Amino acid sequence: MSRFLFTFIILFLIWLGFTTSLATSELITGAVISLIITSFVYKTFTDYGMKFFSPMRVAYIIQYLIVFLIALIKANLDVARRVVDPKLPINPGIVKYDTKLKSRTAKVILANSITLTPGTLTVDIIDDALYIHWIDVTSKDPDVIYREIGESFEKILRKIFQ
Amino acid sequence: MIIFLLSVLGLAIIFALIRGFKGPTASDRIVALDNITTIVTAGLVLLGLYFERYIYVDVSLIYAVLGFVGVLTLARYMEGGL
Amino acid sequence: MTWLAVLVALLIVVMVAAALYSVVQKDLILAVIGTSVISVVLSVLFYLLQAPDVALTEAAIGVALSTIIFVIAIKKTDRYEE
Amino acid sequence: MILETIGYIIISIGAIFLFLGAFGIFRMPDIYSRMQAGTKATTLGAMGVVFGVGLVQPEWFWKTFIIVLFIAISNPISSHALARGSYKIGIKPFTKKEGLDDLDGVYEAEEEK
Repeated sequence: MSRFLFTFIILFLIWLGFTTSLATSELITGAVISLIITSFVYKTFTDYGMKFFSPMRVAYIIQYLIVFLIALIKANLDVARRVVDPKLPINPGIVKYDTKLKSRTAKVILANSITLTPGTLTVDIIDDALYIHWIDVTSKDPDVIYREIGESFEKILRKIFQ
Repeated sequence: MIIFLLSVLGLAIIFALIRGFKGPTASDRIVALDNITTIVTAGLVLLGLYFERYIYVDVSLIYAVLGFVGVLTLARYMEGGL
Repeated sequence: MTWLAVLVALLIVVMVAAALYSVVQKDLILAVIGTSVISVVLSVLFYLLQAPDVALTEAAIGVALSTIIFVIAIKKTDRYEE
Repeated sequence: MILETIGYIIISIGAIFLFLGAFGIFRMPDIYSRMQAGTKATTLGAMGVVFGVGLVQPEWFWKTFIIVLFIAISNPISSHALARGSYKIGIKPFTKKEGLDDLDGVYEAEEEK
């Protein structure tokens, strides 16, 4: 039941964003369509349900977004520097990164975040290992890889999805 | 001002198109296509600002929602799935 | 007004080039990428000629649907033309 | 007025990043590095341009916000799928030294299992 409500709320918010109007007819149509879609997909849409909206989690999500935005801007300055430099200072390679996260949703979010942060691109996820293309491989030591690439994300994600 | 920004985006699309025509493998061309779609998404919003018509933003919304489906299909084909 | 005419002319040149590319190409996946580029450019053209509703439809069908159908057809037959 | 100026500044930054992304695709030596430049720079660039337009025209803000959200979600997914597909059809990454490719042979081992 709680999963049902969660899916419905998310879908209805997306509908509001698409139409951007508060007319009664639009709201009723949106509610009906969201209900129909929800009744089909709520079992696969989420594993968590309404308890996802607890205040602690919301605070962590906001913290995550801030960390992510800072990393995104840093990533872009990094890419800009490498692209403009006439010598093209890159040393690419694919490294293995072991994640400690268990939840599937958390792994997907981690992979997407890693793709958008400095110098890294997720190539594949096999079980608990993420294979990451790193544009400037400084070390092959797993601890260094863990610290440099994803530690700041993983700490917050573990708190959100525990 | 907007026209200058649009010409910057046009230059970007031209670079991506050169990679699309040149790129040695099919993957390079798909990357170029993906980037052209994203740049067009941004450019259409900018054009909507120039003409000052709200309905024009909807086209960009369609690109943002559906633009990656084509690339995803091509990628799945290359990998042998689908 | 003049820059709009120049932009439309440039877009038509790109569209014709992409169409020729996808006709000449022997590798059909590359031809599909060519048609994708055509539909992106075509939808920008519709947009510039003040028809946002047509541009919306072209974006949805050209980018997502026709690419998927072509790729499925190639999957069922052969990738390379003789 | 202030909002408009900030909006135009953000749009300009976004346009510059979009240009750099396309330039990176043009310059980098192999497909994975190209994808790096392409994905990161174009994602922030497009987000910046669209968000800036939302600031210049405040009544468009919610729709532009939805566009930004979808760009941020969908762009990494498509590049991830593309990277995986390219590796599976056997495009090796460009490396300056030997032994920097940890994914080498992993798929074959998976097949045998």
